[in-house]
Amino acid sequence: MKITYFAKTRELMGRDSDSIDFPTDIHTIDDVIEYLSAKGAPYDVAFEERNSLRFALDNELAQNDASINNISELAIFPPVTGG
Amino acid sequence: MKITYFAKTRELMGRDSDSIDFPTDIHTIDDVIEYLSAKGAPYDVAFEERNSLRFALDNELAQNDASINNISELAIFPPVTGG
Amino acid sequence: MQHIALQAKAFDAGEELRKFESKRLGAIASFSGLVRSENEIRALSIEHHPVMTQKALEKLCDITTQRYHLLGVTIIHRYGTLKLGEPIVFVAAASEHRKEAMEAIIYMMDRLKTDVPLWKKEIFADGSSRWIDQKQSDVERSSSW
Amino acid sequence: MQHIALQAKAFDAGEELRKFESKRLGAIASFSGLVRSENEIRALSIEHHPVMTQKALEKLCDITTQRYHLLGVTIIHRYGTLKLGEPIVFVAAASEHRKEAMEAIIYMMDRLKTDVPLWKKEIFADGSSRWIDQKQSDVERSSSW
Repeated sequence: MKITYFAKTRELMGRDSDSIDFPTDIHTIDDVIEYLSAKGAPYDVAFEERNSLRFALDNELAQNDASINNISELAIFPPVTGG
Repeated sequence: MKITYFAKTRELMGRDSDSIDFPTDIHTIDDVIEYLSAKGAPYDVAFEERNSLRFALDNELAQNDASINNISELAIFPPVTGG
Repeated sequence: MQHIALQAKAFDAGEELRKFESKRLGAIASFSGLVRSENEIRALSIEHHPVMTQKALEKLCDITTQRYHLLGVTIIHRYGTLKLGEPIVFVAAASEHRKEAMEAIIYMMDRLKTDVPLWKKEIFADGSSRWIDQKQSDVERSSSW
Repeated sequence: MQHIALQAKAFDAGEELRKFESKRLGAIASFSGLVRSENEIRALSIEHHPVMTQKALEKLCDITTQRYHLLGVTIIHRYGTLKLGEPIVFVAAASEHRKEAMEAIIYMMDRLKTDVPLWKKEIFADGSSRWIDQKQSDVERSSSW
């Protein structure tokens, strides 16, 4: 699955995106975040403030408990500040 | 005293202004309206809807019970509808 | 910056918006009122008072500036005969934050409807005309501030 | 009429206002947000999402048009690096009566702050930078609608 990062999350990650094949027991966005955070830097730092992360699955906003089944792209970013 | 008319009141009066010397027992705007209405047309028609008349004394908005003492101009007009 | 105009000629809202300038300025809100084809009218005739109208507009600008801590304010109101689609009134407010500028234009338009000596007459296709009555809803909205 | 733009280049608010045209149109309200010299910043950097941001702006236009029975709506939001005083965002709404147009621009700006994927970073004189945090007051205002 492709994972894309935006804004502060992108800067903390030091890159725009990752391409990762997840184990079969990774079902939700929460699972992804936990799995990646356990890998250490830069994930643990970029995902430290879990409540401040927002997500999109294939370009649609999604909650953290949403399933990643059949999803090709997960976007991770902080709360928006436009306008 | 000069009396000026605006908008619908001016049209009902058929003229922009009058110059009238009032008797000494005419003290307030109310007195003026009553005195002129008693003269008949066009005053009685133009001033028929008393609650819909607004006034200004020497270019300052005034209530109907305001004194016309030392005033050189009384403006009479309907409620405003700008904006 | 305060810009007040009572004029017969048309104006350009965009040009007016470009006049605001301040480093502290973060927000500009504006409102334009136009002659609308209601009641099958062909034009609108607007009458003003030669002295009181200008004074009332100035007072409204002062009050609004103080009330909303504005960095700039504009009021333009036209008089004379205006055709369908023509602008009647333009108000704009500049401030640091959006809330003040937005509330200021609502406040100015509400007050304009009741506090400024201006009178509108509808002109119809057959040449007849009718003075517009003040709306009770406008009076209530204005007195709610 | 719906006009939506997500762009790096500057825009002219006045030109955008002139695009509205309808015989029923009686009211146009607009709002411009500009880069303001807060926290001694020198510029603002705005990041967007290549797909989601445009879609979110389109959705916001649709919702606002329906909610306020608009005759026209415009949203322009810029991305990239913007200097002090430059326009960031422009929203405009056209309607028959003033209430709808005015409420529509307030609604759009409130929603923009929470519903559209855009992120602002402050750039300082020494070249350092800081991502702006979402304001709790914006979240509350947006959820109040």
